[in-house]
Amino acid sequence: MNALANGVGDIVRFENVGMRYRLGAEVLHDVSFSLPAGSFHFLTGPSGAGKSSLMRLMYLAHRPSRGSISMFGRDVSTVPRTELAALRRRIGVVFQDFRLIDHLSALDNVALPLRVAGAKEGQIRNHVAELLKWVGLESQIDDKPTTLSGGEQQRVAIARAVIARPQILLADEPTGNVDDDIAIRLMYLLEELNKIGTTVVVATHNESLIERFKHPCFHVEDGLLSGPGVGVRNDRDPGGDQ
Amino acid sequence: MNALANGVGDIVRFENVGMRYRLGAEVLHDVSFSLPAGSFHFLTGPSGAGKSSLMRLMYLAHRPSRGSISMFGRDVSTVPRTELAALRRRIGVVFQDFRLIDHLSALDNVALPLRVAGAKEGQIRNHVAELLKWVGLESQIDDKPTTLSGGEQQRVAIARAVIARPQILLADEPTGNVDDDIAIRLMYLLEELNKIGTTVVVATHNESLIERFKHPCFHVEDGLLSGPGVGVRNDRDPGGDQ
Amino acid sequence: MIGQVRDVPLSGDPASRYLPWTVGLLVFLATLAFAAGMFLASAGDTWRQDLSGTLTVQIPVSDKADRLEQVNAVAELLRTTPGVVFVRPIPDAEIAVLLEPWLGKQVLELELPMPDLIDVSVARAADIDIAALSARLAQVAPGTVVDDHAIWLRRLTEFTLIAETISFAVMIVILISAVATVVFTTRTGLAIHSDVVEVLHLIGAQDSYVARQFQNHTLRLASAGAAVGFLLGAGIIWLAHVYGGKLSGGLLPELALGPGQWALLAALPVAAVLLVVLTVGITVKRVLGKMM
Amino acid sequence: MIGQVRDVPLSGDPASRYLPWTVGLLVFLATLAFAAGMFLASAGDTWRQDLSGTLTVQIPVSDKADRLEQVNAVAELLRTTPGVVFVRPIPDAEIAVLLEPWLGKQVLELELPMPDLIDVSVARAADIDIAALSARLAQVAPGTVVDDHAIWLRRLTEFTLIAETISFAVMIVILISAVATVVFTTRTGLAIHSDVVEVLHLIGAQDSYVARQFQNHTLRLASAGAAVGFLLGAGIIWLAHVYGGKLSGGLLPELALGPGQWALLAALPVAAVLLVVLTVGITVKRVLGKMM
Ligand SMILES: Nc1ncnc2c1ncn2[C@@H]1O[C@H](COP(=O)(O)OP(=O)(O)OP(=O)(O)O)[C@@H](O)[C@H]1O
Ligand SMILES: Nc1ncnc2c1ncn2[C@@H]1O[C@H](COP(=O)(O)OP(=O)(O)OP(=O)(O)O)[C@@H](O)[C@H]1O
Ligand SMILES: [Mg+2]
Ligand SMILES: [Mg+2]
Repeated sequence: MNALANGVGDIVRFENVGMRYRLGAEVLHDVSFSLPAGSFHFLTGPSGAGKSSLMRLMYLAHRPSRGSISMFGRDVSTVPRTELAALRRRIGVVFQDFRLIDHLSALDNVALPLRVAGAKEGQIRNHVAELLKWVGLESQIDDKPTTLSGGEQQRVAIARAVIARPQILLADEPTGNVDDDIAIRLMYLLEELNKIGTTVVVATHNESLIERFKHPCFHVEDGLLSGPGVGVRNDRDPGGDQ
Repeated sequence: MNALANGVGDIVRFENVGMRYRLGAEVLHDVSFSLPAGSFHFLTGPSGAGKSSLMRLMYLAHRPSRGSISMFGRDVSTVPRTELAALRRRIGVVFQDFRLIDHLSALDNVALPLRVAGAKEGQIRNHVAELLKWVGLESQIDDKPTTLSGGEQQRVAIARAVIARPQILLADEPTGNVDDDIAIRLMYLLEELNKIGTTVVVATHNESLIERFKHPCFHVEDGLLSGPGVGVRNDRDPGGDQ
Repeated sequence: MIGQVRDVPLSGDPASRYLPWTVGLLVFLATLAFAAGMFLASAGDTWRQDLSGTLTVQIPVSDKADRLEQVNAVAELLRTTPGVVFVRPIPDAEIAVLLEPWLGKQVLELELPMPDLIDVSVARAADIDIAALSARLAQVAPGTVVDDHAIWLRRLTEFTLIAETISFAVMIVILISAVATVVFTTRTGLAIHSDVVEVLHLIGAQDSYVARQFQNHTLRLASAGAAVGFLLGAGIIWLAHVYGGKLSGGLLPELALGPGQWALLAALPVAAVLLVVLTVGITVKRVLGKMM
Repeated sequence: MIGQVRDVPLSGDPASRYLPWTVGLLVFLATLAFAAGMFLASAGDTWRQDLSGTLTVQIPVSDKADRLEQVNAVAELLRTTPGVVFVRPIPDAEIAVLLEPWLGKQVLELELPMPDLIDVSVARAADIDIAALSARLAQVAPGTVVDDHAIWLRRLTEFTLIAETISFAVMIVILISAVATVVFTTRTGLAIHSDVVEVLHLIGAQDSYVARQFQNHTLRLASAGAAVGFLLGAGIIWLAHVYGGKLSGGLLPELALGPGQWALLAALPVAAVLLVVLTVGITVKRVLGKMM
């Protein structure tokens, strides 16, 4: 993993990034940090601090109002629109509000990233079913999200984020609706992904998780980021624990 | 408070209630319990056990497939449709998925129960603004839910549930998206409501909250309810700690 | 208080933006179709009156011998009838031409026995009793029929009738599709906002509270659309009235509607809007009725 | 693989259920309007041919003295013209009746100097050169004009022209509202499913992937609607052809369209569907273009 874990191999690199929604005030100021390939970070901070906003920048849903963002070594502002789609396929996201597609079964929701990427239909079903079993939903494979409980939906969202083996996984409050047992089980899933090379960022309020899984922790407060390697450029991130 | 805390004064009374969605399998079996006026209960259980379903029965969104439910001493199955609306106005609900109205500001969302009940417009604004300040959203009063963070939305949802001083408050995972400080603050709000007479039920996975606020706890697992006074009819609920 | 803040955010919907246009277009088309129908009905009458200035008297086929006598006798009788301005027996060759549409081109080559026809012009003022005239003529030549210029009259009558029927049919189809559009718009609105409707319902709003939100909204949009559509339609009718007559050089009857017809026409957009609001109320309540 | 599972749940939308009906109705109306336009164009021609079997020769107002001579000379010349079947000078009273539509009822009371008119019937087969005839007649009586039954001809021509114009205009309006409906339906679909579209977008779907979902879906619905609408329209045209002729007793020209006209008509639903699919593609891509 560490072959890439130097300045050039950073999967995410923010430099003096500011962000605002429409014409509102800036919700993130002067954010500079980088994530080496294969690292695992938590992202904490009070409600409304800007964790989800930071995630949004990373999963290419929003442009920064200033500063520069590179993903996979490419400056996002110069990537043409058609290639953005390809970049997005290398990013897995667990949205804070799940964003499942209501009319598709759990299976089809999870299969979506594979289909969008043009995977062979024959390979999809078994692969997806296995992952759904892993998150404890083997009996709900064909259920629609509207007929699932809150925690079940959250697990489908996690499965969808990881199914295509993304190079970076961004999970926004992925365990807010499940009990601690399941939360720990889900964290193990993320750690396993991380072991095979995926860079992981988990935004969470759950302090017991942070304590239990001792990964380096970024903290956002009042739109300012603090944490390992923040503001330091082209240095090795001391936090990647792989 | 205890004036009503006897069998007849039960605000909620389930007798052998079963529940299924459409033609699916039963998700709740033989649920019998009662909530005395002024009580405060937690509701726990693994993800998918049936907590939200039980709530749904209590806030009159779903009919039981068998058994009988009384709310405020009235058998729900015999209440005519037009009066159901009046009953619902006596129930405050924090939905697990918030269900805020996207095009209305935080203020208008919270004001909704007052408006629906026909309150005077003049009284609404101050009252609502004060409550929003209490939950830490004084600067977001005029923001739309889509521009609020997850935790901010959750607090708006809680404010909406309590604004009309409901006789019973049903909160489904009301602290899943906020940090522990805010969670505790929100729990104090619910306790204060409880002190002035509101019956409260909080479904949650957050074990530190349950430990901290020592209220009696119902547990759902595999569609079966266990806990204080469950299955006991016309007895005083030993759990009401007010 | 209700209605100050609108709980259902209908105004941003595509369906909402579409509704006034649709209602406008449909009312516009319906207005034109209705006016065309009414105009064709009057025009048909006018033309019929024009034509009724001429008559054709038809004497059935008979032996060569007394044929000329009979024709002359009938013509004489006609000439003495008050109100008749001119009488002319039509020669066989001309009759053959007239018969062509029914019998085909070969009529000229065939040596068919032909009926005798007499062309009669009648003073406009004269009010000739066709039945009495027929009876008198039949005494002179049995089987004689008085035809009030049937060919053109029937051709025009049929034509205007068909055009009239089509116009009214188009109007009906348009009104039906207006209702369909409204039902659809409302259902779309409910589908887009089913979450809001459900929240309002669970918060304790009465069905009528929710329905009113949709109805107020639709009333506004549909009224605007219907008014514009009607005014445009009326404008075109007025233009046709003012310029149509001049352009056709007086050949077409005046394109004018009477006050009663205008009143009927003006009732159209009002009826459309009422229909719309009623439809919305029913649709919303039916959807809500499915919730507990 | 794409398309087996449809990511955008369009089929449940009210908009989707509405689309085939709208497209069907609009294609149905457009088919009828288009056919009516084409039919009126042919009918106008047929009637014009019918009427061209008669001519009216008009000799300008002149002094009482040589008037009769002139009329007789012209009539004589006409009688000797090949193809002319019948010649009849029209008496003043009758002319007054004919002039009434232009000059009003008082024409009968006024002692106006009247032009002389001669009614001429022409054999259908004969192909008379009106210009040459005019020239020859003008030598006998200067100012003489040969009129190929102008009144009816112009009346009919104007009438069919107006009806034709209205028919085609209605067709155009209908096609425009078809496009508007489709744009609207697509935008509604996108509004209802904006969340799905956004998720697909964020998951890394290309714009064309999303657009295709909407296009496939709309293609299916619009085709079904257009086919049914066209078949219904064609059915009515066919019924009008078979029964219309019988009912009008041969007075109306045959309600038939030529193969070329049928081909044009059949192109209508195809064009409508293509328009629809194109519109959907453009609309979807424009909405997606607003996302990063
Ligand atoms: N779409 C938006 N438009 C405008 N403002 C927004 C939008 N989304 C979030 N905000 C604002 O930006 C700030 C940061 O929001 P963000 O969602 O990033 O917080 P967060 O750290 O994820 O909080 P939480 O823990 O509650 O989810 C908040 O004050 C919020 O009101
Ligand atoms: N609308 C629905 N239609 C059909 N089945 C449903 C529906 N909602 C929930 N279920 C099923 O009912 C069971 C109980 O769901 P419920 O939402 O009550 O669980 P829960 O205890 O609230 O779980 P969580 O803690 O994850 O929110 C689950 O297995 C779920 O799949
Ligand atoms: Mg967030
Ligand atoms: Mg739940």
